[in-house]
Amino acid sequence: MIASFYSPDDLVALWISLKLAAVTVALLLLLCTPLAWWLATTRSRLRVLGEAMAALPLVLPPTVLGFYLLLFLGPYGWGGRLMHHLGLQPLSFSFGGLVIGSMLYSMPFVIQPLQAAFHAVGTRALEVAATLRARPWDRFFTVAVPLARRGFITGSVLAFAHTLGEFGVVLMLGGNIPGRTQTASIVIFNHVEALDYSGAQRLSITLLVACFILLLIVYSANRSRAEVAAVA
Amino acid sequence: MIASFYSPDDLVALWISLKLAAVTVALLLLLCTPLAWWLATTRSRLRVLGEAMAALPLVLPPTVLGFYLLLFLGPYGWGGRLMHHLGLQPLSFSFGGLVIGSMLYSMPFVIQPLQAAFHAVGTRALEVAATLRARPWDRFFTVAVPLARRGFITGSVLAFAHTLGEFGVVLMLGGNIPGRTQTASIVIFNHVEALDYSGAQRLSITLLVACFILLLIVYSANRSRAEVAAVA
Amino acid sequence: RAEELNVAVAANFFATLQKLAPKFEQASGNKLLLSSGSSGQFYTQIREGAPFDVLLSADSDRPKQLEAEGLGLAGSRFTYAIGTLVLWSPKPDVVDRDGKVLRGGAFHMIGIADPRNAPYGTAAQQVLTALGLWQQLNQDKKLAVGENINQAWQFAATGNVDMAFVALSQVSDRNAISGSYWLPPQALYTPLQQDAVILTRTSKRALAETFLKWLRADPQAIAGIKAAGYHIAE
Amino acid sequence: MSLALDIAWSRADFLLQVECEMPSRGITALFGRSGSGKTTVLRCIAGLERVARASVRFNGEVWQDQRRFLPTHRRPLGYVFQESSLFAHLNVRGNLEYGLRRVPAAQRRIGFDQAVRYMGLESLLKHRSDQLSGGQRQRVAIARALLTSPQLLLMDEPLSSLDLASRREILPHLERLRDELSIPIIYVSHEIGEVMRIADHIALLEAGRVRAFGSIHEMLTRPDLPLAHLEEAGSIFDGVIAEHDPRYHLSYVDTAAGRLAISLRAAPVGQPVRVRIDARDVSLALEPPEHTSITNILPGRVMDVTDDRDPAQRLVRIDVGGRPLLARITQRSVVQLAIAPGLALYAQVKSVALMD
Amino acid sequence: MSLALDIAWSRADFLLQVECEMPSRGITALFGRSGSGKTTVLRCIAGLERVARASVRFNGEVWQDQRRFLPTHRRPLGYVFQESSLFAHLNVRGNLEYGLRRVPAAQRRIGFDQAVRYMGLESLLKHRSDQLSGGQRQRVAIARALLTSPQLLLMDEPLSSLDLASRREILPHLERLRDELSIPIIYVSHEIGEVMRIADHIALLEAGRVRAFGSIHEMLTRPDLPLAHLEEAGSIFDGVIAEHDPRYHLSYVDTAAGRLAISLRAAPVGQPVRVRIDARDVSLALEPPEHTSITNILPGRVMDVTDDRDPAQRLVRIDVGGRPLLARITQRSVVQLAIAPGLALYAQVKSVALMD
Ligand SMILES: Nc1ncnc2c1ncn2[C@@H]1O[C@H](COP(=O)(O)OP(=O)(O)OP(=O)(O)O)[C@@H](O)[C@H]1O
Ligand SMILES: Nc1ncnc2c1ncn2[C@@H]1O[C@H](COP(=O)(O)OP(=O)(O)OP(=O)(O)O)[C@@H](O)[C@H]1O
Ligand SMILES: [Mg+2]
Ligand SMILES: [Mg+2]
Repeated sequence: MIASFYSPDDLVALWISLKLAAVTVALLLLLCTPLAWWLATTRSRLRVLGEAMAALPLVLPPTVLGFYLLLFLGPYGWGGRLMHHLGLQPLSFSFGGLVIGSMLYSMPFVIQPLQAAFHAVGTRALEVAATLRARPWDRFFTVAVPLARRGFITGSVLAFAHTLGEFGVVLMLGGNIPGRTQTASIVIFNHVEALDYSGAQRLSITLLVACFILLLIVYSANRSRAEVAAVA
Repeated sequence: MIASFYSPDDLVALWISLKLAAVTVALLLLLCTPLAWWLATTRSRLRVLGEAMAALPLVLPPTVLGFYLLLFLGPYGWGGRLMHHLGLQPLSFSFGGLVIGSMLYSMPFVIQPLQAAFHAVGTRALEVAATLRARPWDRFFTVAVPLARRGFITGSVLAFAHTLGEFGVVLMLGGNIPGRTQTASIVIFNHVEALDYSGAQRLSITLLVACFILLLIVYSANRSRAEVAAVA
Repeated sequence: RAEELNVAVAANFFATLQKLAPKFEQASGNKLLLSSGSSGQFYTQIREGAPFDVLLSADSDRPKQLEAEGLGLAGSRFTYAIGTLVLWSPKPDVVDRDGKVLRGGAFHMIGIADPRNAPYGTAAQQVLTALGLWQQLNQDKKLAVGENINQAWQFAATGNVDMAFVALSQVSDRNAISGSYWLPPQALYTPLQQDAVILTRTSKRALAETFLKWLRADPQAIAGIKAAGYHIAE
Repeated sequence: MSLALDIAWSRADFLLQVECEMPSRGITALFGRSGSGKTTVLRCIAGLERVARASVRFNGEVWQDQRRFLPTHRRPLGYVFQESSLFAHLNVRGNLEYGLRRVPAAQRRIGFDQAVRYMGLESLLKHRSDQLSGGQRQRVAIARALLTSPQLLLMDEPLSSLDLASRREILPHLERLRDELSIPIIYVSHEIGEVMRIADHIALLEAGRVRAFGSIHEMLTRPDLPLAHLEEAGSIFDGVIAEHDPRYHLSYVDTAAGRLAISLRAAPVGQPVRVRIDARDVSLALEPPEHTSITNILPGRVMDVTDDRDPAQRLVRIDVGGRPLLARITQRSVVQLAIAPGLALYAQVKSVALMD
Repeated sequence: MSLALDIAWSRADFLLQVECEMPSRGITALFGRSGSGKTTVLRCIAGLERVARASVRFNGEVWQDQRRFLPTHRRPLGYVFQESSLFAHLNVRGNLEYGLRRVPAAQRRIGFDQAVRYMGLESLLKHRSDQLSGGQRQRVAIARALLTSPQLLLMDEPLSSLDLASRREILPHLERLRDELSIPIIYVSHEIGEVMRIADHIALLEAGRVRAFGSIHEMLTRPDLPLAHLEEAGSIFDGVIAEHDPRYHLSYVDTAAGRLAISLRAAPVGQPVRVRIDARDVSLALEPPEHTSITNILPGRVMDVTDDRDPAQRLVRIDVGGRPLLARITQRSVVQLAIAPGLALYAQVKSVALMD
């Protein structure tokens, strides 16, 4: 039934999109958590610089961002030459490249909510944890992270959805190669370009419904626990 | 000097971009503040639905979103017919249309941080305000909003930057009309497509630097005041 | 063993090639992986090492340039289709058969593709310039510019513009055209030659050559291209 | 003129059932153990909890009943929260002015400078709330509540984070509020000394119920209530200033129990005052003592002798001029002096505290 | 064995200058007015403030000096914060276990059930922290700190939000910690009664400086310090249980001042104990009183007579068996009885309190 409703290309592209979004969100959380923590807690003057930088990837149109990334990761760019020295394939036109592009493009949506959430945790709860013998890492994971849960959810949701819908960077950097770098959003775009509106609609609605259900699950899970302040 | 460095089209497009971003952010703040407040404070089961919906505009590729908007705002769509009944010009290919498209596209980036910030304000501060005779609106503006300041900043920054870089929706819905709907991001894209890399770079760097300075100002202003909890 | 051929195809030819591809795949036993995009984007990507074997461009300039830079295989380039420009409206009686409607000015907006990036946009500009209307329409902001010819078509199909310069291939279905249209004289614009070229970095040169030969000479292919509203170079 | 409460509310494993009519003048202490529901009662009065089965009437006005619910901001009350509750986005001045500005100038009965002076906040006006010590924060919160010129003041352990000296400075101001502006105060406290000093009535809360309610005279001496068995138990007498003795810095108060000496007060002769005599400050003698440093010696007759919580002690109620005086003495003394109801004896009062 | 502090820190308009060596046994009270710097001192000891010019040594170990800074989590201390400080994302059990789990089992000296019992938390283990009353929260915070089996316990007004009965239940447990586990405690309090009951030493803080530091005996009777002038001022005597009198529920304690009667205690004869005599409970007589309910009568000789804060009162120090006894009597009595240094008289002690 599924096979008759979706073309094989559609299914492959959906799978690639989901994989891309999941990998991107996971890596972004890994990367942005320490950055956001630093931004939220530092008193250094560099903080303002860091905060401003963190929003910059948004300012460029995605295709242009993709273009510069292509130059960078291509065989003549620094990134590409580095990969070459390491004996690796260049990342352009590969899934890895898509991940890098999506990460760069969605980074602000993870950093900013995380930073705000960490900021709201404040210092008192961490001081309490310190007096209870928790080492810095320990208190980060057992106090700061759980109390900043909403920030993690907001950031993950925004980045996940944004990566699913992302198109410019992926098209430019990935080259729209079926089965490898062709994501669902590109396929939808292709359907529209080919004036195949029913195909576009089918896939759009699939994405929307799938995402909606996913978000419902995430938010329902979050609903059950509601706390307000870090220490009470 | 400026005139020799930038073409007149470049300057006009930059101006339109800034205007679009500013108007979009302003309207989004107006629209999303009550929505986010409702999401943050309601105990209704509808909340989860609302939260999930708020992230959905991100899932579709921008050009596809633009296409559906074009359908909606065109003479055969509901929006277009409504405008016609009201005796107004259709919104497609107008600045107004761009604003609608950008708002839809950037809405999640305003709602989510605002909701998180309102949630963090908690109930105690508002209870205190109520015992000090503040009516609901009054305490919303004098307590909830100032305490959620970081959420407003995060949301505005994300939406502003995202609108500047936005390209798919704007191109589709605006028709790339110089002086009216041609934004800087479209011009940059055109430069890249036309292989005019120096032109693209000139404008990209302009956008980046301008935005960077703007963000520096915003964050520096924010830096001077640092508070943690809603009530202390 | 079946091989896969990576074909970068201009967006306006994507739908046509999608229909032809199964026929080639059946005939040769190999698979075509079609990537659609704009010609400018492909040019950039190929310079940056994109893993395409064949490029079916929407113009002839980019393939020529690639050939000159040694990225396109010398001698492999040929014109696989010639496009026809049409001024089209989905409604009947909007566009007359002589294009007088353009001079009348009794319209809200016209859609075109971006002249700087899209060959059909360039052609539309040439037609309008020849008619002496280009400057005026621009000044009056009556031109809605799409990124490519598909967007121009969408502008018109959704009724947001009264008419649009599009490709004949987009509006003709088995030589029948719905709505009203005007075919500007071929003399008013440079022919819309769409060239194909094999890329030097391909590792499947034989298959690429087979595919291009099929596209050029196979009766089924030629019929399909023509049916989509293109001419074939004589 | 009263605050009538009728609340029935069960929340998780806590059941609140309060039916009580408190006079809307003077200070009513809500006294009870940790977790007995004191804060919850205050929140219900303030309208911060939406309890379905609750009615709250203040001076005949319905604040809340089955059909009506006057929202918090329209109840003319001031609330000092148990935890610190300063707005983090405002400095001390901003916090103080927040309530003040929302009260029409015509209704203001206490001025900014006056409140700042009462609470000793002059040097702190520009501080942010995280730059204050715990006690300073609480003083700001009290001043802020006062500045709304409330008709009813709800205070949840307002002084528990303050040292004795600060308390001593603040308490007279609260008493002045009660007397001069006649603002009734519901005062949650677990410190009986504070309660005795300022309260006129006591509501004794136990596990969500009002165990007893009454005037402080009655509540303090009822042997069936735990109050009479507290270490700080005592009795209260009303009287008038009779004479001043500047030489010894003493004033004399005439009460039904006789003439009592207290520390010199700057109050005119004839002014009504109230004094407190702690049960532990009273010793008993069978003959009029002489050559003793004890100033106040009251002849009386034993009313009853009851057990105290400490088995070594007895509570003796003595009728002095028709009023009960509580004395806490050892069981041994009771036996040795053969103290029994009806016995005439002398109560020696070590110290008498004026409660203005 | 000591906690040596040397801190110089100026923050905004507050200057902290503390140089003090506190014994690392028993309970040291940090006593001072609101805003005097008590919390700040605790935070420095705990390493929560990074003060450049500070040195903190505990039992010879350097926690902090010019070159070194042992972070908070490596200082073996427990901290009970002044404000409520429960983790909002954990329930009561989770809060309690947080510290417990981070202490190696071998180092644990107090068990989960034990701490829960001490603080009366049995029925609250599943509550979230916003479902607790103010006092309940504070009890959880104390239990949580105890469960880290600290070598030094810092408590910032731990009992100020608790009613007397809860306090009475908790204080013995703190004393047991001090005695059985010999955990030293730095105890911030503004309640002198609490301090007298449990403290062994007092550090008197005034505007960021240590005005005086010493054993509680010395500090309480020094007429130059404000402590002797507090309403609750008194003196302390060490002695041994001499005899029990179950008939009257009394025990007798032999002290340097003579034999004193206290409420019956379940302690063996010969056990050393400490008793407290409040200055206000002492009255003076020139002849041995008879037929009085006062049980403890001590002959002595006047050492000095000083002014009290209240001009109607005098503080009289009396040498009873070589120890100072503080009595607070009216100026009039001083004149009438002609009390002057050297005069022999009888101190009548209304009540003597045993301190654990
Ligand atoms: N949100 C809540 N949900 C469930 N139970 C609660 C909640 N808040 C308080 N309680 C319970 O209600 C009871 C009364 O709490 P309340 O705060 O009124 O006590 P209190 O008398 O003010 O005590 P304290 O002197 O310690 O502040 C307590 O047993 C507490 O555990
Ligand atoms: N972050 C800060 N910045 C500047 N000054 C501060 C800060 N925190 C506290 N202070 C000031 O330092 C002084 C000492 O504060 P601290 O909290 O140590 O007092 P405390 O003795 O604990 O008082 P309390 O009994 O009221 O809690 C106070 O005058 C306070 O105003
Ligand atoms: Mg309470
Ligand atoms: Mg403090």
